[in-house]
Amino acid sequence: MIPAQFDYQAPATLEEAVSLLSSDLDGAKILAGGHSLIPAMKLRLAQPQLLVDIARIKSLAYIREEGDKILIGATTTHYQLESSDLLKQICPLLPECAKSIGDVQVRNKGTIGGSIAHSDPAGDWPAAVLALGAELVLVGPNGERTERAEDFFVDLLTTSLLPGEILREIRIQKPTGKFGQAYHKVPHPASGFAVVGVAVHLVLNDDGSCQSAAIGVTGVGAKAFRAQAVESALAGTNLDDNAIASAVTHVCDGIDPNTDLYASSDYRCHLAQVHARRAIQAAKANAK
Amino acid sequence: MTNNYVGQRVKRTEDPRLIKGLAHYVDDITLPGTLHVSFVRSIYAHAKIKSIEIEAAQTVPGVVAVYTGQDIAGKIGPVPCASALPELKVPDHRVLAQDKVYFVGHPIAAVVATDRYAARDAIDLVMVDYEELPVVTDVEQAAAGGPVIHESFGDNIAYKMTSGEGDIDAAFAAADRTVKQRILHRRLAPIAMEPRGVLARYFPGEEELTLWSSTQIPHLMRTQVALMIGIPENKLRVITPEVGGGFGSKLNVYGEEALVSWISMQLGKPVKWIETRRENMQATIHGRGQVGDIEVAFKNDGTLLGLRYSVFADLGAYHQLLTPAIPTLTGLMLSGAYKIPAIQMNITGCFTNKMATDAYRGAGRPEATYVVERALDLVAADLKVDPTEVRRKNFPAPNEFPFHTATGLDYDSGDYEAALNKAQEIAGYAKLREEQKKARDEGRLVGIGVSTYVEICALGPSQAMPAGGWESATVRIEPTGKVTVLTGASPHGQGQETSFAQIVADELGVGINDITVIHGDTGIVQYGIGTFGSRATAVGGTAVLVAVQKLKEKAHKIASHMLQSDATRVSFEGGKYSLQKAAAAAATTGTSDPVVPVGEAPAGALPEPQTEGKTSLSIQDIALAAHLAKELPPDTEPGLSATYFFEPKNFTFPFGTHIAVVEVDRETGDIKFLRYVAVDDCGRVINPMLVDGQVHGGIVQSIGQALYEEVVYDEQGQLLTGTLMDYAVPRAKHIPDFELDRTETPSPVNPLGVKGVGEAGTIGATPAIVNAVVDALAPFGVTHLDMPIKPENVWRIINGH
Amino acid sequence: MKLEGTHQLEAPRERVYQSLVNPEVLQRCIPGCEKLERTGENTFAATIRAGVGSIKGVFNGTARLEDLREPEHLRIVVDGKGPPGFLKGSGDLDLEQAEAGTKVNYSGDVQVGGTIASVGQRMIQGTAKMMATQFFTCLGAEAKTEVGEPPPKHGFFRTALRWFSGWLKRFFRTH
Amino acid sequence: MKKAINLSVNGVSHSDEVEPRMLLVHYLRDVLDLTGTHVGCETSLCGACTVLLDGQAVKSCTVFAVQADGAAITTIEGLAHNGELHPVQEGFWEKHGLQCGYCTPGMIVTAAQLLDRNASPSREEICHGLEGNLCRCTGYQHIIEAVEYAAKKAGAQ
Repeated sequence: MIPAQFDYQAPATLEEAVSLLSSDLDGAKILAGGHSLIPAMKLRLAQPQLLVDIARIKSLAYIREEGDKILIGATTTHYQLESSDLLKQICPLLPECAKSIGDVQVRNKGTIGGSIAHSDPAGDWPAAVLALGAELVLVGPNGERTERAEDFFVDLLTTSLLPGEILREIRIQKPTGKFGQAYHKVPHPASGFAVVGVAVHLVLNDDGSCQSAAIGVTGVGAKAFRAQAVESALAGTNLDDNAIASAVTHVCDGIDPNTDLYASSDYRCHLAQVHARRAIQAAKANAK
Repeated sequence: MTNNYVGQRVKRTEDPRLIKGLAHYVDDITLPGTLHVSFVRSIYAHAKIKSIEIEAAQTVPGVVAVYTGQDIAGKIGPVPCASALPELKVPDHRVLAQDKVYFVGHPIAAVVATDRYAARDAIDLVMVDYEELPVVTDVEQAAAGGPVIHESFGDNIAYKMTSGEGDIDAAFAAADRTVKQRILHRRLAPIAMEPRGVLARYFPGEEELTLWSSTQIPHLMRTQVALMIGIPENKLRVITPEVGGGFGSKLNVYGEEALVSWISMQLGKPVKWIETRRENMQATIHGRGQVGDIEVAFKNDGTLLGLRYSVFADLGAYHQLLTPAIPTLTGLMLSGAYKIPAIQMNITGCFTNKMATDAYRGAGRPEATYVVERALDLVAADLKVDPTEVRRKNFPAPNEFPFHTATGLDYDSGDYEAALNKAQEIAGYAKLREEQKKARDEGRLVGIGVSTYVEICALGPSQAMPAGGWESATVRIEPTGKVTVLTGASPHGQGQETSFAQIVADELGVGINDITVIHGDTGIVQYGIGTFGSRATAVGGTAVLVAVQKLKEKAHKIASHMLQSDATRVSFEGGKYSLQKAAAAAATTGTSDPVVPVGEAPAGALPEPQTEGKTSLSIQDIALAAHLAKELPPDTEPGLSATYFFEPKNFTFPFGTHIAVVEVDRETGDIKFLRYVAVDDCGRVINPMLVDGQVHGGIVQSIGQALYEEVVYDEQGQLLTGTLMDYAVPRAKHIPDFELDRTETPSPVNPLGVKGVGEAGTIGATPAIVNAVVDALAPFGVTHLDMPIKPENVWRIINGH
Repeated sequence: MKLEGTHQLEAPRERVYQSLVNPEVLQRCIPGCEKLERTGENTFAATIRAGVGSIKGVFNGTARLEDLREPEHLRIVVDGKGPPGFLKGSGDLDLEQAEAGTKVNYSGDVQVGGTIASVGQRMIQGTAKMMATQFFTCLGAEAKTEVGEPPPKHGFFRTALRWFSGWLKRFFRTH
Repeated sequence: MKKAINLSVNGVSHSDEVEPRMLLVHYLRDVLDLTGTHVGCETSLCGACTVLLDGQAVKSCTVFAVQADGAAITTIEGLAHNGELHPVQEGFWEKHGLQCGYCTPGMIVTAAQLLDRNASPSREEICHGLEGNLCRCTGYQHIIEAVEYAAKKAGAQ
């Protein structure tokens, strides 16, 4: 219940935060909403020496349109995303995913950047940002770089963030044309984490056939991943029930599914197939 | 007696402080200079302690002391077990591990510091060197001769017991048919939302110790802790402030309570320990933990002939207060709601390298009801009849009560069929069955589960209890007319501050807000037994009722004297003693308002009661007169107070019918409630709102047990469900909209006619839910599923894995 | 918890075997190994800072090599304890000559206790798998190095293995 | 190592020096003696410690006091106004939404925010909104009815 001692800094700017983080590459951690880090600290499984609180950098919390992009600041809370009228209009997958995270208290405090940077294998955001082909803007001592979400999630709790780097922004190509989205999740009855979570972004041709599909899956493997075999199996089909049912059989291709007390690997994979199918059907139904 | 309050939905008097956040639980009490304790606990399930290094911990700023098993050896007595069973093996379990640890969470050292942060820091620096020993976690392996946990016993079998009446072998020999099923009752964690907590303050001058503890049994705790630490019982005061739920987990005396008290005596300072949730999962008792075979012998027409249940009880590594007794309660209730001529229960109680099991809401009876109600469904399936039919066939009729069972009990009163009929009516049972058939034709998996339970409450006659089965009450009217009720029952959320006040208010004809119910303080309340076993109202409430009636007898005498009348000509109504009409006509009328109206207390001396020319006197007038003692009848003691210790002659036996309707998702195995109907009969109802609350809460704990909850240890005795991240307690989204109703069959056992309802939900609901899921999966040939029924298990069945 | 797997290493079996019994290589390749000192012929005292992401803890304990049958088999037995609990396990490694190098089949049993066992349920297996992968990836790189060459820099740690912060620190200091 | 914080709790300003690791719930309870906010787990799952931080329900066991520097906190003790119960408090009393009372402060604070955001929630919305709060006594039914009562009551005002 009680964390080990640490020092705390709340820089006013991102530059300051980067420099504080670089001052102790081993011991410093970024604190945003704290809803992944603080529980681990209370169990003393994480004992950082220094917390750099970026939640006070006001310019890091935003949701806005810029050109053909949607820009989301890293410290934007789940609730801000859940309740964003703009997003409900232009990219409803984000609010839908946000709504399924934890509980209202967690959503009020937890941030999208924190969740993505933590890369929990059962976190919800990784599935959504993968399905949306997001780009992640990372700031470090040597400046800024951009990483595709697909390259960002490396392994269990492991990302491509380099020491000293901070996730600053999530950039999403504004969906255009006829598209449909959905996020389906099986929450763990105790923790609320995704036993399986499937985020779907479909782009349809005028005739309703599938132009492209992007599917992010969380909870199943060591990290969230794109179900590419499903995506390619869907592309070009008319998205009828058979096409979807046959495509989703590939959802675990190349994945060694997790096992825990709640779900064995084969059941988990089965759930991923069922919920992938349901999410694709929902996305199709949502398409406009 | 007028019924202004009893039977009404009276809002709780305890609520204002609770909803404003102004109530005090143990951790809300802070005394100046309070020291905080943090425990070093074993990370091994079975190991010898080779050495403990405490030096580094002692250097942490703020650390005052570190105690290990050596420091308390010979100074604090063993953790008590109150269960007296023949030839029971009782391990010598000390408050800190002596030379070895035998479960994960076993306390090894206590660090005392000036604040909780320092205490927590220091425990990381206590280095324990262990030598691992072989571990046994499976109860059947433990029985069969796995590694021996307590060497001096030679094996892991704590006791064996056989109980029941009737010729069981003859019953099976005479049967047309039999069914048999192996049934698991997994371990559950009670999870009171407030973990345990203790604050102890020793007064060296007075040689007195005050112990604030979150417990269900303040007086029993005082007796036991006094014995453990060697303080005279009357120098130890146990105060139970608000208790944030117990469910049996606080019906116990734990090592921490004695140790923290002892530390306070050593250091002469207030000492506090508040359990963390992880400690609560590891080292607060678990419930259930049985595996056994149920066998039923019956005739082709469904008549039950005999029932045998042979069970291995997983007691854990040592005994807490009632550990070995819990499975024996299972044996008591194996007759369920049915006439079964022969019953046999065989228990093998075994030690395992896990935390002790003990009373968790229902305490042994849910296991009984579950196996009986599952067995009745197996019988119905075997005979291919509706599950309600075989139940109806075997109910004792209302005129057969008191009904003697082959488990040796005498059920007090009941009309089991009435409850079943009512529940079926509310549920629209026949129509439900039709809808189910239609759903099945459409490929949907809908199941209907019925449970017609009986439970044993109001524990109980002292003959049947290890430490007294009575309850005490004092009712006192203060000089200002306020009514004080002292009860030995120590409610913790059940609402007896309100329901006891309802009883007293009606008896005395006063407003409920003029009554204060005091409980949970051994310095104020005469000895009491506590709140558990659905006993507080049936036993404690009866004590209150009889005490107030005794008080009224005395008041009547005083009133008659003051009204200068023969007692037979004075009657009591609406809070007033009045001369009966004929007598009253002869006298002039006077005011009979309370002497000291609420909120208008006069400064200075109390007013003298004015009786001159009055034809009636309020109970408050009498109280004041009794206090001033100037106008009392001869040989009357001053004061207006009465105490009663109620010893029930029997248990009470509430019953009811629960019907669950579920639908199973064919693809994922998810289980969804479509309906939930419960008709409970808990005898006479004091406050229907409180009764509904008890039933709701009980059913939801059943939903937890049936579908989600399970304490899991791995083969090495590591607790895998160590937090609420992995141990799933039901949330609001997991529950159906409950449809409750009641029948009301008063109990003849107590004058209130109440039976008890604290555990009904956890007892009646679990089999209804499981029966419903089994019914939903009947098309797959399923006749039994063990709890918790997780979606994966269902999916495997549907998919033939 | 059972752990099983196969890793394909691009190095001759003999070299893989030699790397496996070389404490310097082991120290570099055991994820989070900060210290590995020989205390007997085939026993070592080890300090391992194990974990993933921000979740980590220090374990002190021993490592032992057993059942050495060069070049085809050995068993590694580890036992460590620290504030987050304990971990112990043993793994049998079978080395097979394969076309492109060596195929290592491993099969072991890992036990964890204490906090990590009671709160880490959903991640323990993933962590173990990840650490095994990391170990064998490193071992492959080590075994490929010619005798006399400096040890490989494990540049891929920048991404795949950056969670091993003690290692990272050294990495960044030496570059 | 201690940090200075300034914050307002239930309308009262406080300035203190705290260790960075001090949890907000411990600051409220141990420093300010506002013990209505409870601790029921250590993994941010039970919601007993819920308070409003700048109007938003948060679990005060998963917020460091230093993070609340400059914030306005409302705890259960600050929910009633001028001695008048908040409609949710009233609902819990009327509908028997509590038994042992331990989860109640967190439950009430969460429900208060729920009604702030959605004046007339459906049963499903109430259950979703209370997902972060565990109660082991009531079985939730009366809690849901309490929130419905409060919604109706607040709507009528």
